[in-house]
Amino acid sequence: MSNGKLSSRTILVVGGGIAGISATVEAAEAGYEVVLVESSPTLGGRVAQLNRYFPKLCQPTCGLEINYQRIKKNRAIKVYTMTSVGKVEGETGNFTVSLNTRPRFVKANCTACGDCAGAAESEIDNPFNYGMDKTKAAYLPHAMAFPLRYVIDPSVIGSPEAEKIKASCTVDAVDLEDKEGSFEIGVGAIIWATGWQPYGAEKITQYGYGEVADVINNVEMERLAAMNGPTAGRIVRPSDGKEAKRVAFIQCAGSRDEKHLPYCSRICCLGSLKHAAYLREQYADAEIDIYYIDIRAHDKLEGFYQKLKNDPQVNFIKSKPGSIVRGESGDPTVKGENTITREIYANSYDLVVLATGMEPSARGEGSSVNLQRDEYGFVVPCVFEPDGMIAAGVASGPLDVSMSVQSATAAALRAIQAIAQGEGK
Amino acid sequence: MSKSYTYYPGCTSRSSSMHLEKSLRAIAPKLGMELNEIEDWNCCGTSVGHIAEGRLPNAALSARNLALAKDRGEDDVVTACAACFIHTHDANEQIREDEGFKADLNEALAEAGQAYDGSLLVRHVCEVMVKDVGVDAIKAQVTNPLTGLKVAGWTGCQTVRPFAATERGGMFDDFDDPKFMRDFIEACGAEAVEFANNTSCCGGSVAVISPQKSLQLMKTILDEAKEREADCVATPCPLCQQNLEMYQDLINKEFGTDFQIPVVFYSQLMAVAFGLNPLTDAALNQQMIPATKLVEMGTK
Amino acid sequence: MTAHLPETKRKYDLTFARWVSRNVHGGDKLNMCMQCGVCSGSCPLGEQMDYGPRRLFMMIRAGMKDEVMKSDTIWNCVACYRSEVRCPRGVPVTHILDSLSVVAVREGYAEAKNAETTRFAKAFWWSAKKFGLTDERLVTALYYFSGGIGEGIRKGMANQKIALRMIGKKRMHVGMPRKIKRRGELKKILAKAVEIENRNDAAAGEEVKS
Amino acid sequence: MTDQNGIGVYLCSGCAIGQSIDVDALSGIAASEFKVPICKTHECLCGDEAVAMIAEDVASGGVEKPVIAACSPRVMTDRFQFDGAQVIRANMREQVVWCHPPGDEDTQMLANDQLRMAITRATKSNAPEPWKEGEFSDKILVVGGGYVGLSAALEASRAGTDVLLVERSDQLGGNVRRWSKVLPDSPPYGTPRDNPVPGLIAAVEGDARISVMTDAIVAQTSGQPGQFKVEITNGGSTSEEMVGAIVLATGWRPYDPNKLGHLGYGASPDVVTNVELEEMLAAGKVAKKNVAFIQCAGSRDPDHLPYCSSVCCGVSIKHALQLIEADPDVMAYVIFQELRTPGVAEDLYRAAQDAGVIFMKGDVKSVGADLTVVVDDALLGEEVPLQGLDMVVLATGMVPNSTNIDLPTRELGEDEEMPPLLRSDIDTTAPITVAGYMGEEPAAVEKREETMPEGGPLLNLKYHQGPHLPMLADGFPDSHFICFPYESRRTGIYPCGPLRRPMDMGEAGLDAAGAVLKAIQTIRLVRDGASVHPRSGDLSYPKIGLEPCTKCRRCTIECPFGAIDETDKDYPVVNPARCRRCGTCMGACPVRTISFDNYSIDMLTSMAKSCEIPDEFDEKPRVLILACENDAYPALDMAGLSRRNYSAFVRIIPVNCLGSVSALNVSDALSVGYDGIILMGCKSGDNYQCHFVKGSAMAQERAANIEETLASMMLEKERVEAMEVEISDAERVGQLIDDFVATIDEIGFNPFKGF
Repeated sequence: MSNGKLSSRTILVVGGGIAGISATVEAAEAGYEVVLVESSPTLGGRVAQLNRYFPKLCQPTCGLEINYQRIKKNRAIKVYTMTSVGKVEGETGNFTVSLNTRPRFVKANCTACGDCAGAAESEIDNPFNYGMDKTKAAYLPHAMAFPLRYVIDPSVIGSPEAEKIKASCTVDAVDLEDKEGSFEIGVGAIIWATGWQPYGAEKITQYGYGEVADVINNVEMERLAAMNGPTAGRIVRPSDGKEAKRVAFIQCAGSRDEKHLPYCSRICCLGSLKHAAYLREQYADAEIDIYYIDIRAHDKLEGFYQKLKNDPQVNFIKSKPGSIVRGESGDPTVKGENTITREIYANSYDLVVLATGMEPSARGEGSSVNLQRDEYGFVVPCVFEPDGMIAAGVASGPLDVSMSVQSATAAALRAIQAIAQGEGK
Repeated sequence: MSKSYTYYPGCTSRSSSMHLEKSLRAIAPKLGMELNEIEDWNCCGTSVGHIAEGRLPNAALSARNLALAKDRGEDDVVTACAACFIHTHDANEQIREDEGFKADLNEALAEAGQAYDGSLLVRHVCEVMVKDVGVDAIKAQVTNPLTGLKVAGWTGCQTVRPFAATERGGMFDDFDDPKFMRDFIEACGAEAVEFANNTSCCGGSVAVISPQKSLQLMKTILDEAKEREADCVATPCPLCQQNLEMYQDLINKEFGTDFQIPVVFYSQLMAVAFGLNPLTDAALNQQMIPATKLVEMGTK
Repeated sequence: MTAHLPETKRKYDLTFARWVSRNVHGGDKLNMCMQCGVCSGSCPLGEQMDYGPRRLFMMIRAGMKDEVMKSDTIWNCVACYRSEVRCPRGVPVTHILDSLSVVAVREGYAEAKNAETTRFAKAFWWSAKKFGLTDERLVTALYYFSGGIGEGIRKGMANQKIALRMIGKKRMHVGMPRKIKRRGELKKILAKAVEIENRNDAAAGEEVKS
Repeated sequence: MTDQNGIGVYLCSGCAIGQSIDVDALSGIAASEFKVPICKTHECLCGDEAVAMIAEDVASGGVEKPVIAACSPRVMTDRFQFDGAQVIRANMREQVVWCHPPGDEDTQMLANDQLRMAITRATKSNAPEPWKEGEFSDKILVVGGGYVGLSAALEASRAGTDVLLVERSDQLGGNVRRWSKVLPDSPPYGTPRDNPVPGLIAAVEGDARISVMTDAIVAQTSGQPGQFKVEITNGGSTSEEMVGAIVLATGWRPYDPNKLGHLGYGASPDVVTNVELEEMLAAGKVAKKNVAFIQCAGSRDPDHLPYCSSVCCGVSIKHALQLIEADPDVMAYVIFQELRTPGVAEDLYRAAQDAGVIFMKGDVKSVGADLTVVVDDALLGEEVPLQGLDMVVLATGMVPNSTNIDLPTRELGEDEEMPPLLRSDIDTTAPITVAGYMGEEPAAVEKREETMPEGGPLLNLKYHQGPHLPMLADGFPDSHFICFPYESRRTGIYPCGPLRRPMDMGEAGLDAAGAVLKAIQTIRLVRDGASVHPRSGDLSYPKIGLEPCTKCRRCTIECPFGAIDETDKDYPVVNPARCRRCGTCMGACPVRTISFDNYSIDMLTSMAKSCEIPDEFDEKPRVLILACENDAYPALDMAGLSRRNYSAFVRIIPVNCLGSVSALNVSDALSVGYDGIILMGCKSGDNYQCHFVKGSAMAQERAANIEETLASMMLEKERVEAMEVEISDAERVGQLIDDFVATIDEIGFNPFKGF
């Protein structure tokens, strides 16, 4: 690495969510050097923000823990957080990639003791909880963050508070002079695992997200249900903290809609079923209405659907609601037509959850790179002709976790094939 | 800098919404809009006109207007009436996209020695104000800010639907929660009250045929305006203005309410805010329910 | 005018659906409806319709011609376009309902049940054709009286107060109706358009029969 | 006293450790109690300076087993990696000073014991010698020559690996071979694409790295990853091949339509299945004008297949599009319950709508011999007889070929047992429970009867657990299907494609590539003697001392991975490359004769015993927690990270898996005076979370067995508890501990204390 380059046998993985992590460990354990870059301060991506996975209702951090252990023990893996891809030059087997780093203001010798957070006074919106609560300006992204290392928010840099934070660190890990930087590496193949973002629910104006109180989206619901979320796992309404017992889920909020996301986002039906299970467990008298067009519980997930369908307190209403408004009592009210009964309804709830879909991440990584994308922005997976640019996970299409891992494992193989091809040249 | 637009006033500009026409004419120069009326324009055939003779004869009405407009040589046709806008815009788009339809209409137009190829763009005057003029330019003309006036901005449906958020409709606002009325009201220095019924329908032409079906729709709008303590309702739509103003007595009778809420056009607000005469320029003398507070603000 | 609608022998005979797809403006997009219900659920008068657009569209698929044509749904559309702009599949709901009403009139389904709207339409068209402009006073009066003298007086009385106030505010024109200048031109254009419309209809009718 | 050679103790006083506890006292323990030759203290042990110091001690040869008394072993792992050294960590931060009051006597006692346990661990732990005996093969065996098998073979070849492809029929191509069009997996997503299989067959046949055997079945599979011995029967003769790993791509078969009489199958020749239509389309034009497709024919039906077959909606749409393309006058009806075109396949649905296909939501009531289909039309709200049809297509689902349908089940040998099948992963009748503990425990639900799979085994595994792959009740091979979908319970054998779960071709192609990656990876790891996931890279493996062995077979039976065979003298013999290092065998052995170089029953017991047990007059109970290192141990760390205080009377030992904990560990601990014992693991049961499949279940079973032991020792059964926690249970884990300690307080002290 003296010339700043890694060997052409190195694989670059862009994005440290479940797909990127999986691609990384799978390729590394197959004997290849892997550089994993993630633009945020911690690995884990969207799944780290999930409370539980469907259909087993187990915790994502369990699988992440295993993968982190695999990374920690494997010297063939290098992880760069707060790093994103700038320019890519070269060809299969021999790419030169410039990587841009953002300042973390905390050095690698951070022991995660938390003294800096103790010294910090100002608070920022907590990105881990989608801004539903606050965190200190010197913070650990979350308890299962990897690397387990603090971050200082740029907003305090240059203030006396920053100096106070620096002074609190007994191992001199705070670096207030930390700057943006960039460096180059040479790699043989690149796996793009840049993931997704929740579709902006405020764009579906008739559903009142951001306007009508207690209308939230599905990723926020996930945080509300999480023990390490803003409410310590109590599912309550954001407006007044009241227990959310009568709850509506609106499927296809954005998905399957030519004005928003024309494709089906695949995960939202199961996501709402999972949320219904959270509620049913938390409140014995919870009443849940799920408004849907088609319940898309494919393959084995069907069993989970049947389980909820058998629950008399979970109602499935085949209807795409027309609008969500503030009702007379102040509760969110869902209006529409029940397509089976032809009844025009206006139902009030404690909480309405929009099952918003996934769209390919707009972080712009790889935007300078000529990746073949479909009309929705997903990177088209290459089959049998490894070109050294490989998509994994939701970057390649709307997939659930299991399919993302499947896609990432396949991507690891494609990267190996690309390297083999490069070596054959 | 003034820009010249081909202007289609529509039938109601001569009758029920004469006050829209008057106030618009008064503010247009201040906003740099030169409105040049299509010579010898005819009715656009909106609403239920197609039922009588069919789609093609109905569209022929618009086609004649557009052919006459085309002769003026400008690219855009601007109208202030929501119904005229939808109808003419729609006919125009169909002529542009449907070759057979275009040929049929031109065959009819040829009877009067006219022709039209679909090349104009039909625009709503509010879109022009948002996109070409800009809210800042409106604000810049305000000499008499309507401070303290609480206005319920009610966009109605047709001004933003179905075209506002389309490429050809100018992408100027949202279908369900448009903001431009709020912007206009605030530009005039008035307070735009929260108004959830922003795009609620008044019942449109169904109100004429069977008012009973529409009264409840209108009452909902008035209820909210009253709840929000609005001094008046402001709208861009002639039919909305007329229905809501005209049927208030009937609503009061039907539901035992006591609404006396003035319903004005955004252009009337602007005229007053621009320091023009509230009665003649803003044509507030033509309100059936007097907009007393607004008139007073203009006479100070 | 000849009856063009194809005979449907049984449920889900697609001839009617296909006829609608070809002959109703916007009907070609009806295929794309996925029965989500957002249209009926968004309609301001949804509760007052017998079927609502969604179910009406399903009935078109199911070939239920008579039920569709006699439905009051097509007459209760207030043209607010809310369903149309919310439709996730871009089905032009308002346009389709509009066009279906034209068909209903032409095919003789509408007169009896929905005379109100057709009468109003006819009054309206009379003014447009005659003067080139809509004269609100005359159109309203003609509409009121089209249901007979008695009904005309009843409706006229009910609205007299409003009319007088409008006149008082100079918002209703009295006296000789306003006219466009080149009425002859317009008349020729419209006559030709009617002729073409009938020609096209006949062709469509042939197509169905063949 | 055991051997202290090579042990060096390094104490960190940073991160508030120095302020909370007396580090010098720890130093004293290392020197006086354990006579450790090297003991150093540093205020930041993970800093460059201290790391260099340790590295130097290691490099000089004096220290082989550095004991790092600092933060949790889960952090700073890379900092404390020293070549040639076995690093032992004592968790002083997360599990001592961050969750117990500073300067407290009990905190100090805990810290002291934490160090004692770590040094004891070091004395009982040896550097593992990896197992690398014999010849290894790099070749991959692909079983099944359909789309997935062909794809897998080509994928492997392109990665530079030799492949043996075995197909049971006389030609390659599988189900898809004769089809005309297939579902699209790349843009445009709304247009069926040409069948890629003929091209794949040609590519495989022309690939020098791939050898193909048709008409061949796997008669027996023995050995282990890297060294599988596979007997292949081909036309009466049997040959033996050595392969490194196996990719199973035996695919699917259509659900038997003869069971679909209620949907008219058999009543008319014009009621056909989607597979039959597929062949008709491939053969030429299908002269049918009015065609109805009945979805979920057999799928999503508790009387037939409980699952959704995933592809049938797409396939019917594809068929309708093909029919309409050939003849625009075709009227096609798709009768569905839930239309499932997930992801970008929504484009296909829209394409079909655009082409005029009619979609009807509703249940099919009957299909008559005259092809009248009566539909309870949900959207019209009435029963509709769909008449005038000239063909009805049943969209039948996929049944996994997880068994070899051509073969009768092999006769079990005298000493072979029926393969234990896992229960259903999802029991649709069970009440809803998220974690099973937050609300009331759900009532027990009777499970579906466990049955032997139909047909013969695919690989004829010569494993103690039987010739079949473990299967779930729905007939699909077991997999840890969310996080680690390729993890089957037969190491080195990777089922993929529709065999694993119903999937379309695009997904199946990816699945083939994924399985090949896992195969390549396994081959590489086992060559080095290293474990595969989840303890990737672990070089230790179970060693069995045969002298004390009583041939009880518990180790062979209980191994979740079938890693232990038996010799002809009934002694257990480990296949290290099959082993995943959970230690279940070690926990199962009643005579403690199974151990790893660096992990043993003796080690766990010695660690427990190394703690100071105060006598009852001190009124300080002691509770031993044996905690699963993957979920329970991190949860305890998280409690520390959030500064959640809990009782300082507990002593925590991380274990590879609760399956490795023996009943003997429990009785040993009780006999030295522990007042209570917690076996802390992860979720068991249908939605098991254990990455070794059944660690928690084993622990519960063993804890139940221990009740007898407790009774014989005249001890209360409450003293031993198996608990399930999840990794994010930071708050709850503290509560569980405090409650348990309170219970022990009530019961009173262990009468054996000081015995």
